[in-house]
Amino acid sequence: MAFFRVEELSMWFGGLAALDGVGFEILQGSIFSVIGPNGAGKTTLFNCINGIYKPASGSILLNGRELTGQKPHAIAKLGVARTFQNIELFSQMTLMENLMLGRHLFMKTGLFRGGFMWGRKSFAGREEVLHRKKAGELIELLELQEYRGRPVGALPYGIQKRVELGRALAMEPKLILLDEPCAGMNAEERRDMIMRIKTVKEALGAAVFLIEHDMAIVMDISDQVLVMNFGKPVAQGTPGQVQAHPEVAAAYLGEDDPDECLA
Amino acid sequence: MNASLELKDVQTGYGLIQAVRGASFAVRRGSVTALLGNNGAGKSTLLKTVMGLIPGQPQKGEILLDGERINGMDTESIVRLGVSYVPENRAVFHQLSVQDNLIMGAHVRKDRRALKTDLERIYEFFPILADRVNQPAGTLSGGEQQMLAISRAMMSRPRLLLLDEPSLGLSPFLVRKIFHIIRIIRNQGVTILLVEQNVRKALAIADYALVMESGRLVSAGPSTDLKNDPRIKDFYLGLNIRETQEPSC
Amino acid sequence: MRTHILLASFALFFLIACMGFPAFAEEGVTDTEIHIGQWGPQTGPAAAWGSVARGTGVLFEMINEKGGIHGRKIIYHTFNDAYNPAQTLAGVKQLQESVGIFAWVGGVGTAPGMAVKDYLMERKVPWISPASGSMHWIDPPQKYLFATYPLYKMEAKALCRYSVEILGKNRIAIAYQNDDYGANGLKGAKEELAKHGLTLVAQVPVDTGEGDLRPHAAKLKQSDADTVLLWVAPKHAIALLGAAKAMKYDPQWMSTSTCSDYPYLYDISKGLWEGVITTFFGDGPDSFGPLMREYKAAYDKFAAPGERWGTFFTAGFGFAEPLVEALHRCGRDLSRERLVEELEKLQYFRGVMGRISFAPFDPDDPMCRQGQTEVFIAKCVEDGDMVQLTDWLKID
Amino acid sequence: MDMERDHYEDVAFFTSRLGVFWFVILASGLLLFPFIASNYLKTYYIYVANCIAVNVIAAIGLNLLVGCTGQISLGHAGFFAAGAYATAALTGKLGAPFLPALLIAASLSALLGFLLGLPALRLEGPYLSIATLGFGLTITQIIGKIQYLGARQGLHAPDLVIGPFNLNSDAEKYYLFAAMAFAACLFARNLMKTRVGRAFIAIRDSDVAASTMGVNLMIYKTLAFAVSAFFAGLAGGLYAFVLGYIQPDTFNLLMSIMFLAMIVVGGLGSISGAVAGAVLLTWLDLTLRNVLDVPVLGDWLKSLSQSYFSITGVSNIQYIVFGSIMVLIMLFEPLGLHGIWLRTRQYWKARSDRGRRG
Amino acid sequence: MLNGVAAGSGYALMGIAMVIIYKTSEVVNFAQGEMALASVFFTYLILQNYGIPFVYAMPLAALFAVFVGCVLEFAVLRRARRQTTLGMIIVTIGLEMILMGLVSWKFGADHKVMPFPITEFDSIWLGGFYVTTLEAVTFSVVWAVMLGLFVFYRYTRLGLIMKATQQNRSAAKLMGVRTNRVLMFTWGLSSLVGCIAGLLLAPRSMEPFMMWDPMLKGFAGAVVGGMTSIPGAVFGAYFIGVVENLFGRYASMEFKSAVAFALIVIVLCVKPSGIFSRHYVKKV
Repeated sequence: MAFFRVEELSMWFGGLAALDGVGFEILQGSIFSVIGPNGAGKTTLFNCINGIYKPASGSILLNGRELTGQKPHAIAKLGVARTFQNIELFSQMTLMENLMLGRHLFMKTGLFRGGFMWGRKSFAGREEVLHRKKAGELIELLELQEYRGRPVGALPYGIQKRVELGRALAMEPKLILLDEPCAGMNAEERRDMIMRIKTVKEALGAAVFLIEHDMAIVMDISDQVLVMNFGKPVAQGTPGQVQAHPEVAAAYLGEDDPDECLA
Repeated sequence: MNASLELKDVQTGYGLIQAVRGASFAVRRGSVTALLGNNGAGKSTLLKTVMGLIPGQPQKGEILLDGERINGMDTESIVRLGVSYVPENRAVFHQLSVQDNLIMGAHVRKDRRALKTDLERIYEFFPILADRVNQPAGTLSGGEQQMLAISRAMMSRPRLLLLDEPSLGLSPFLVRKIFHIIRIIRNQGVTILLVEQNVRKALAIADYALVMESGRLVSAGPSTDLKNDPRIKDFYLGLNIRETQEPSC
Repeated sequence: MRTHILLASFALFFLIACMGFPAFAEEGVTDTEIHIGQWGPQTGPAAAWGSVARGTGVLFEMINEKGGIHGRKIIYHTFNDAYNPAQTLAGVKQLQESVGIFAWVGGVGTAPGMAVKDYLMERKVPWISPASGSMHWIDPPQKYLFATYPLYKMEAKALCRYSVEILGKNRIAIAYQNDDYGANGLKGAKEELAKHGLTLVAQVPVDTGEGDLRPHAAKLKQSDADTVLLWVAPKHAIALLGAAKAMKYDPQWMSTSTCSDYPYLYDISKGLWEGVITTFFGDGPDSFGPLMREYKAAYDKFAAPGERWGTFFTAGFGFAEPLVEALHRCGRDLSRERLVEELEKLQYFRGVMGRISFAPFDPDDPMCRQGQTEVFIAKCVEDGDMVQLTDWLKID
Repeated sequence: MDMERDHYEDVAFFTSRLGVFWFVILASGLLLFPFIASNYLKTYYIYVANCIAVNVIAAIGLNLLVGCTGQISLGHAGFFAAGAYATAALTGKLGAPFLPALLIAASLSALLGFLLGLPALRLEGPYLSIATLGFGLTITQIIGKIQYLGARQGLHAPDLVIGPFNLNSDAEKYYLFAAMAFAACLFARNLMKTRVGRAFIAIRDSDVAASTMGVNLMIYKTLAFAVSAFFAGLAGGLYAFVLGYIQPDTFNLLMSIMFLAMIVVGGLGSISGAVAGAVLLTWLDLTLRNVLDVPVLGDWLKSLSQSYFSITGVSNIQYIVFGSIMVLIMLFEPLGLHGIWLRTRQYWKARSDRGRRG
Repeated sequence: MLNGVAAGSGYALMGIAMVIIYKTSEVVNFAQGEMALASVFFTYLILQNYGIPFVYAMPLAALFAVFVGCVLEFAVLRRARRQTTLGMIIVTIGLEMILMGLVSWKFGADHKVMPFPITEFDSIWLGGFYVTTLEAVTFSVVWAVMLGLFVFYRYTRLGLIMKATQQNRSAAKLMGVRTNRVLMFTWGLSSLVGCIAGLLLAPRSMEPFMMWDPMLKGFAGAVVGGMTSIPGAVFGAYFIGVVENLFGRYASMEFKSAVAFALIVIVLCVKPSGIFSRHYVKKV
């Protein structure tokens, strides 16, 4: 069942088409990857989905609800979480606090109940404990226990990536957008990360929407792959179908060029 | 000494990312060397490290330009030694006219008189730029900006030219044109280090090729050798080892 | 844990060890010393008035050189409050409580003074001559607060009366600073003119932080006033004069004692001040009274290099005169109650200021604590010299 | 181990017995301060403590906005003034009881903060700074025009009466002010440990990420302004009673700058830093009045002034000192006193660890 | 109206000075006024105490102004370059206090008279208004400075380099431009413009606080103009001068100063980054 649909999505940056008629569907609980060379519009696509950019035309539907035109926080409330290409963690907060922001939507403590938190029996105290427990479970799932109370800004890169994943998961999303979760990692770290993505996906039952450059990974774990170039969809299908698609090779390796060969 | 640029076990960290984990290679004088690899493999970081654009880097290793150590020098001084760099985003001065951009390119040169002839040569070469001499560079199309960036880099008459993904985001027609230009520059005797994603084009033009993965050099050699290496294609398309069709030529 | 307890007990021990039991006779007086205090802005936009406090200091040095008052030297404490009431109160409390000030003198500014008034009055600390002509000092009258600075209101009345009765002007306008100073001037001018059946033809408020006074000048010109009262700070006064001059508008300018430093104003207005009529609350610095000459000698001897001999500086002498006189009259037997008694007995005391008289304390009569009620009017002539136009005028 | 972890300890006030111990020491020190001051020091210090308490509240409030949420305000003296005037007018002119008046005044300030927060949503950097600066300048102008509030002549605050108690002396006021400042610290600390505070910091660290976490930027940014203004209003209300007399010119741009300097010197984003900064700068501000009275330095400055500068302007050294502190802190320790404290603690920890191992 | 233009001229120069710095380094320079103050008092010093003739004093003042700007950039701003916007504001406010303190320490709080050959008292009748020589000179200086800067940026090599550095500092580095020196020079240039403003304001009133008002209004004008455009800053400054004067004349003199700032809040609500700047989408 396609619970997430993008239809004819287009967006321009000063006359340059960043997205041009992109459309696809994501099935519940599946892993969907989008690949393409630099500047193909993948991150722009993410930004449109979670409301940071406003697309020029087209629609984005989550369970039949229109996402375009909504503010990011409203889209988050509908169950879309994401990570960023260049880690956007709240660097001066501890790991736990970062995850607690993921729980922001589920909490009710406001200004007064928070400011006048009086002991563990108070509303704020109870709520804090409850959600910290939930976040604690995630910490365990991601094996981050030893960094629990440390400010994330000073953690190693790979750990930060994992924290960001955890933060997105803390939102209990229906759809999770992962923008290059393995960027800048070595092969071992990548494998590790992919394993975790798989586990949490299965544990939480969310659909994963992935941007990744490591083809081996993409082809390995994706259910569906979308290839983009110049903001346009080039091909879509299972990893096998995509690999066989001639235009994909052209997008990546450059097209064959007779006069080049003569040189 | 035949190497224009030589790197010895260069390591660069970028904030928290260890982007280059030890690269050693040499770029031969007068050659075109292509640096290939996936996104995030560390190619651009490597170029930036050479240019001294990342403060405090490289952490380790040596960068030699014609045998002289240049690591730790600031970008301006490296440029003054005759290295030009065209960054990925082209970095043209958007509000300056095309001509002013080119004049800026010749900033380090002392011979102001030859400037004029150089400008003329460039316009001869790129009639498109000649048509837009007084137009702000920001209004040029992507391909034109790339041409401008490359010709601006040429204005300083460099001995070494570093090109970071010149074909990025360009249509096939423009890509072909850009590579044509690179070839001409090479023929003028300029050493070129080229970072490229367009593997076939890059291999077609390069004398030597290097492949990076996760911050390490994984293979190096004459480009003709690499061209026939099936692993390259697998690498890019995530294929398992499988029979691949060779390019038709 | 153990180290912490150790540390804490050390701290406690230290506190106990610091105990001491100071004893007081009459606060601020010993056999050889009298402690007198004053505040004044030495920094910030009001710093130009800081010379008052320095002037008082020179007077005290002069007195001390002569052997002090009945064998006691005056120990003078001043501090910079930057015209910030919070700092004024802080400094006054600090000196009062650490040094023990016998009496306070002068003190520039209404707002700083208001912040400390209640504190000093509660403690029954005499305060003589706040350096501003506000009604706040005498209304309601306070037993220990003796004001000498003529009320701004009075000065306005004197000027208005002079211009209507002597100069025969009838189109009078005022440019006033929108604070206590300006408001009092405005009030006085209105009251006086009403007596003559006149009204102000223009009232132009000037903000204290204003930098550009051309529109104000234009407004005055528009009203076609033949006399303009300047109830503003010196810098605004000269700015207005300049702007008006540029507009070829040339009424009779009149101003307050605040702007009576003729040589200075003549200088910074580049001569425009010539012809301006102002009130004076004391002899001009360059008058030839014997007392003033004595002060000048003290200035030459004690003042810091770079100090300017001007009206505010001499006002610092003048404000302290009644205090010094009363101290002399007290003799060796000095207490605050004695001081107040002696001050109340002052009748037509004349130093370099106008004549000063106080009366026994009467809660219903504000004027019992307004020492000086007279001013004279003078005109600035060439080179900033002064020509006295009237004798001392007593204004009610 | 983590299974048994009681997550409350993350937000609990005391995490160890040591904390309780030091808290008791601190609290009893604060409680005993007036006795100590009046018997062994000078009662003047109680007044200083009151000034500090006021500034602590204002600094904490400003820190919530600037340090935690990352917005700039150069107009906090405006909120401060609004609180001071509203409290003084409500108690003095309308005879309202003190505490409700204070709360109403602070809420009024908060409302102003909310209103200023609305345009501030779309502004950043220099634009926000000039807008807040303009607000601060405008509000005192407006107050100076209102006859009911004493206009430029200023306004008297009545006696401070709470129920049956008439808090006349500084020592009596001290208990109220210190309690208020303490409550303000506690409130701010709790706030920062819970949901709203986390959202503030998230906005500062990465507003894009915060919004994708479901943080409504509009609500939280204006909320930060309102909370911050509330604190400033509260502090202003107390300030009116510290002085007993308020006047519009007191609440000038310099005051806003001083608040800003306090949190910068103390450490942006840290509550203890704001407290430390407020204490240090208030004290310096009150002490540097007479720089020439400082023992050795004073004489040296005097001779320096005589030969190169002017003795009449020597008091301006306090500007130079303040300016230098601000510049040096930003250059060498952007985290301020808080940063220095963290560094020392780390150093000692490392040392004692090494000692234990060695 | 004309009064507003006259007042706006002073603001305009300060606005230009602030824009020059902001454009290049994104620093809001709260010390601008006091940098000018220092130059003005330096001029006073050499004119008054050392008796240097006016013609020689002016170039010396200009040199001093450039020197002050360069020194501040080199000694402080360069070291603080990684700061946040707030940090930079704090640094420049700190510098402002230091400079103000130094000037007041040296010269005291009294007003001074700048021996200036142009008087503010002579005026010419101009269609219903008097315009003083000083106002006329100031007005023309604003245009001369604007024109000068235009020519400088448009036709000189250094101007080109500065423009390039403003637009893209790292690209300029790649051209071999010593951007640090360019930045230093930018501060010098800005200080020079500020110094001109100060010298033209000094005949009317010269004391340590003389630059506060023009600096804030100039800053406000620059913000209205978008903070990055020199003509914008000039326009903004005149706009503020005219508005506050019209308001003072026809509505209330008491709120004359406040109205300028109230207006800015409104302008910024409508156009968050000023009238003359283009709004661009921030990239994630």
